[in-house]
Amino acid sequence: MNLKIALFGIAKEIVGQPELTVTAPEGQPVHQLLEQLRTDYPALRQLSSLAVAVNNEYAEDAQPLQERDEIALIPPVSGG
Amino acid sequence: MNLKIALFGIAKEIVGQPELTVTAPEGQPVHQLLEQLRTDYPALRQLSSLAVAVNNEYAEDAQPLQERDEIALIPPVSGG
Amino acid sequence: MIHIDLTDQPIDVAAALQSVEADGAGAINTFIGTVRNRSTGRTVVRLEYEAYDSMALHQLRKVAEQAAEKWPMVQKITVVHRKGTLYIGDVAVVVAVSTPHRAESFAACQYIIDTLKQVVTIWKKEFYEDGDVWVAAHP
Amino acid sequence: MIHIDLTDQPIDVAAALQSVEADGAGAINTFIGTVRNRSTGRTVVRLEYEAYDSMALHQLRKVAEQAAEKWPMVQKITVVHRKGTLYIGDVAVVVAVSTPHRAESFAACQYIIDTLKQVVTIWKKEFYEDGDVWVAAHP
Repeated sequence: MNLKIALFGIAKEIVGQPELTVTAPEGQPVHQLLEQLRTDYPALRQLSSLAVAVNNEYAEDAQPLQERDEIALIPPVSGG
Repeated sequence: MNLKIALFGIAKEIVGQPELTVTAPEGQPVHQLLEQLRTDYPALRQLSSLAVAVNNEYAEDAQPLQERDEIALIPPVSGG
Repeated sequence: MIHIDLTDQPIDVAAALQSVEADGAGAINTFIGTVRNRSTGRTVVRLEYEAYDSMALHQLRKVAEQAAEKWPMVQKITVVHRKGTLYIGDVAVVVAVSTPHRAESFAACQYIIDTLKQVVTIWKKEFYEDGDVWVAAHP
Repeated sequence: MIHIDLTDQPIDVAAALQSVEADGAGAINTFIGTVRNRSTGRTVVRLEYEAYDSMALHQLRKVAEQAAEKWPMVQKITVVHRKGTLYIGDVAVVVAVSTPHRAESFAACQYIIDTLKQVVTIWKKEFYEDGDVWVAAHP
């Protein structure tokens, strides 16, 4: 399946574009997507934290991803 | 000496006037003035608290009073 | 740095907020006390605040100074208290505190309103449909 | 009861305050976050806030709902966050909470701003005279 991943803040700067499409096996868990992205973009490893959001909620490491999910990479937030 | 005592809130209502003049021996301590006022106006004994202010500061029980002092009777405050 | 006022006119909340703005202050905490329609189960029609003005102003300033001493990063403090007759929704008191970081703005503002209620010589009389009471006067 | 906004226009603080007024609310606590001229020892020229809008709005509402659940006496909550380019003194965020009694207004307002800073998908880039940094990005 193809996953579209929205990118924000420093993650968008590291990847160099606001959205990324990656090919992954059906139901791939969040932690494997993160590992793949960290391998492709080693600068992501330097961040204080890196989370994945699925449909506007923070996702657990083991959560399986679906092609229809709205997925985003969440570097350390700093609102307020 | 004569002490002029400013009255506020429920103390003013109990005494029935905004200011009271009492005659007292020179250097009378605060607690004796309070006892005298409570004797003259027993309803003052019903209050949750009753303090004396001297020159805009809360006074200790033992503090001696002078004729030139600005004295006030302070029933329980309820600002804010 | 400290601005204190006791007024029989409606309180200008926006002006109070503006008065604590500072380029070094990233955090402003504000407490606004308004007249509620209920008190100890009774329907409130109006309030009257009476003040011992000179002492109230002196004590308000002391409380603000104590806050600035306890939280030295405090930039500016404004406290404005109303007196006279107030109706439901009217603003009775505004406390505004600016600090570089947010935790101190909350702590200092709460200290000021809590201490104000204990020491500042202002008395509130609540008027209900069927009577009136000097608040806190009796146990 | 809960009003949430994320805007690229200047925040109307007075409107935010008015939005939490309620006849049963004697206490309003407000936190205003503004842009400071200094950050970690450097002179700030401007900020840029970037938001993941749909998630930020969803998470802001969740945080406000959590506060209303933890402090059931809460009457109204308004949270407005700015995005885009901000300069020194500009308002970045306003949180306003009304309650019958004051302690809950402080506690709920502080909970909202503290939690907002941990979970809401908004990112701040600080621009100095000699560079820029995504705040909190690196350890």
